[in-house]
Amino acid sequence: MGASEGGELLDKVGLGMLKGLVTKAYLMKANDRVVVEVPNENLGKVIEELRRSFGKDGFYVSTVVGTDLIDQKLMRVDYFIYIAKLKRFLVLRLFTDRENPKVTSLYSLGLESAIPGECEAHDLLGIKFEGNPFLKRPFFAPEEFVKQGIYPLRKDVKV
Amino acid sequence: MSAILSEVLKWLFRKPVTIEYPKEETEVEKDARGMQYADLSKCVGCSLCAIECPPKAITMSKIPEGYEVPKRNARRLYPVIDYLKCIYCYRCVAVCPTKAYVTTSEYRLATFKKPRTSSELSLSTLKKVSGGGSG
Amino acid sequence: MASGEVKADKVVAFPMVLEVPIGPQHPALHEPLMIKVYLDGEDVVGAEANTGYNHRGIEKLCEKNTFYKDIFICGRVCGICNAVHANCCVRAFEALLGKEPPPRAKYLRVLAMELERIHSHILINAVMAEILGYETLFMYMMRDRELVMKAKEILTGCRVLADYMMVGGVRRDIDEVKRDRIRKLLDKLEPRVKYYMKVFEEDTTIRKRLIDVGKLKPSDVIGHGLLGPVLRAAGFPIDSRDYDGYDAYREVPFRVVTRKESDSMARMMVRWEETLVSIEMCRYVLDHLPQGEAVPDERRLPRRFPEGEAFATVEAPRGELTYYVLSKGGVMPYRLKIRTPSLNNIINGVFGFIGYSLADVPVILVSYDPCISCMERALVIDLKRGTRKYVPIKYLAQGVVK
Amino acid sequence: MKQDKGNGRVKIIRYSPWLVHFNTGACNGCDIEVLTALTPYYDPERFGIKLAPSIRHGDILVVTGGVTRKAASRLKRLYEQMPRPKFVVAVGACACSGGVFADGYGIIGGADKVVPVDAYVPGCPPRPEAILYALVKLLEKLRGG
Repeated sequence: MGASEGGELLDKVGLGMLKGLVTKAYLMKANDRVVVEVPNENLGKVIEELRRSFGKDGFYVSTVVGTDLIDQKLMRVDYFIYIAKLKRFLVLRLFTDRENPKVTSLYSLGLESAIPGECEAHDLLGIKFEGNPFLKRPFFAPEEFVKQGIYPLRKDVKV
Repeated sequence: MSAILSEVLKWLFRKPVTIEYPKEETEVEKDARGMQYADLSKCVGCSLCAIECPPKAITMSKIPEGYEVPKRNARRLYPVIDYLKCIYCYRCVAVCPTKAYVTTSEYRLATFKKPRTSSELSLSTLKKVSGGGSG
Repeated sequence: MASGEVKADKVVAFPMVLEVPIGPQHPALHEPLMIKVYLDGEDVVGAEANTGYNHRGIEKLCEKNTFYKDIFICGRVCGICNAVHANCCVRAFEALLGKEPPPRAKYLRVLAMELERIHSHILINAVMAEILGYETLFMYMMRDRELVMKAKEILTGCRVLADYMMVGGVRRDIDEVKRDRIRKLLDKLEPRVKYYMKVFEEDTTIRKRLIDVGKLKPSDVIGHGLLGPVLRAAGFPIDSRDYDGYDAYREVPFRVVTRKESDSMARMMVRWEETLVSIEMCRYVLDHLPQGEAVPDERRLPRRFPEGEAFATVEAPRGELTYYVLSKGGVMPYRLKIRTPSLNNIINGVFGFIGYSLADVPVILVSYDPCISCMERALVIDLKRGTRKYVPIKYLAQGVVK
Repeated sequence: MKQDKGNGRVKIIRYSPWLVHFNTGACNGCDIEVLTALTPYYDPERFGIKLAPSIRHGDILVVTGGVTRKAASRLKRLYEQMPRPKFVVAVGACACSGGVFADGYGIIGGADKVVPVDAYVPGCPPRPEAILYALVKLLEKLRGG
């Protein structure tokens, strides 16, 4: 856990148990959402910690947002997880390179609520979620894009 | 079944709820967002409404000859709204710097031919050039 | 999405008008339709949500338009719940700007959204009544729904598309006359809603068709991330108005309606009770409307937005709706993500069909409150006889089709 | 209105034209307004307008929503399946001209890009009275010959 002030923030909001697993923690606007940057390999341990402290039915994946950060050559995946006990959102932020974006799928870690978000991110941005058997194209994109292999929401695609 | 039966019987002896639409008018709110057009006596042709229109339904076009145009509208431009593209969100009404838009709650805009614009309505707000016959 | 190799002799494919920023599908389309239900005779053995349908590309469109145009585009993602979409979008933009709307505007926003929740809930209950075969009840409900449509027209200027939200407040104010007229309409509506609730609770056929149909285990419901009335009918008091407390929801008293049974009847009753709670909230807002300015001058709103990101949630009639906005500074957003509740409810909810008969599938589907208008037709493919025919969903639900 | 649709038989349907509704990419605002226009409150059956059980019995095709790429071929096929004389009414700004989604990559434009449209009903969404007004005007045009 690099910066210390991230640690205090996690303790303050009751997520102290994640301190060892995340690289950075800060707040996002509109009602102070807690954002934690998680390296891909720690994802399993983070979900395990959440399950241990809030129970299997204590949280669900509300939204999966894929963003194409073309100028930093990165593809970013944000998992917005709603935790019922804390009445608060926790945002798991993962970065992967833009050419061959690969992320561990939360479905493989036992969260079915991530399926629609991951399928949409895969179809529109081309992010591969390892362990999610339901990924297929076309999920939402039109037929022609699938044939030409275009991911419509990428920044270099002029559509 | 009894709960619904009482309702059905109650309505059996009442006047039908139908409003005879074309003969009887339905009560439409006077400030409902209906057809709107630019009052060219106030319009200065700044084309801010055309820029802000979400469906890009407003095009700025030249006022034809034979109309007296107020001096402020030096470039003689006026907004023409394509009523088939317009989504009646009144963004143009809200954004116009000189509050030049006249709003009505008119909703009977069905047409058989494609172009249906606000040009004659807007031009009717201008006086014809005095020599050119009645306005 | 439980699918895979199942022994089935019939496939019924349901069209879905899914108010996701994607675009609907229609039964005349022969492409993979929204929900495929595999049947062995009468019983459902497998179901899969097949989303190979078309796409309006709203998120890409929002990246090409300015922030202010996006408010109106986002308001048109779903026709029935548009005030909530516009509200969530506007609050995400206000978070970027760090702008706070005046208290009167917060109350008026709550009023617009609650009126919308009333007319959306009455509509889906009317569609449920119609699918169960109660044509007259459907017509009664649609007539009484006109009262709340008139109230919405008085408040926002248009029956359906409210276009009422703007960065920094609302776009129209209401005076005493309008307040009293909306109040009278709500007073006329409340006994009608109570009557329909009684009909749903007492009518034997409705009870037989809805109770213990589409029963889901609570751990499955939250495990699959189902939202809104479907989640609250399983006993989870999760409501975005409660945990996010946006606009005036901290001041306007309301209670989160929950039920335990988690079957179709529980979901419809949660929606009826929420309608009554919404009517109470509207009355509270009309009585305690703070004074002051509510309408910002749209000509002086900032055109360029600072760099930053914001995540806003709102309680749409169908569940929790979230907007994520990332702005790199400038006039247009860099990324705008809309996740509508039906994305989770419909795509992840198909496991609820398994084990029920064909006639129950439309009932369970409508209890998820998809944006389906009851004029839709489903495609029935009989694998043994190799026949395909289109059947109105009503006939499926009434067992007319075997 | 170019009428290669069997002019002689127009007389037959002008007293009870049946309606078929097709949603080619709409947000549901117009669909529910069309649905409301069919309820007894506005009661189109006074003009004989009723919802046709299937496309084969339809005389007036009500199209709502901007035509998406995939829906285009279906709209064409649905239009061809209708018996002549047939008419198309485009309801809502999206069906008339693509509306606010006109330059999204999923929409190719209004209904007139695919089928000949006889009546346009602007509005987003048009009120049920506006839809009824368009249908009545279309019928008067038929009765007027």
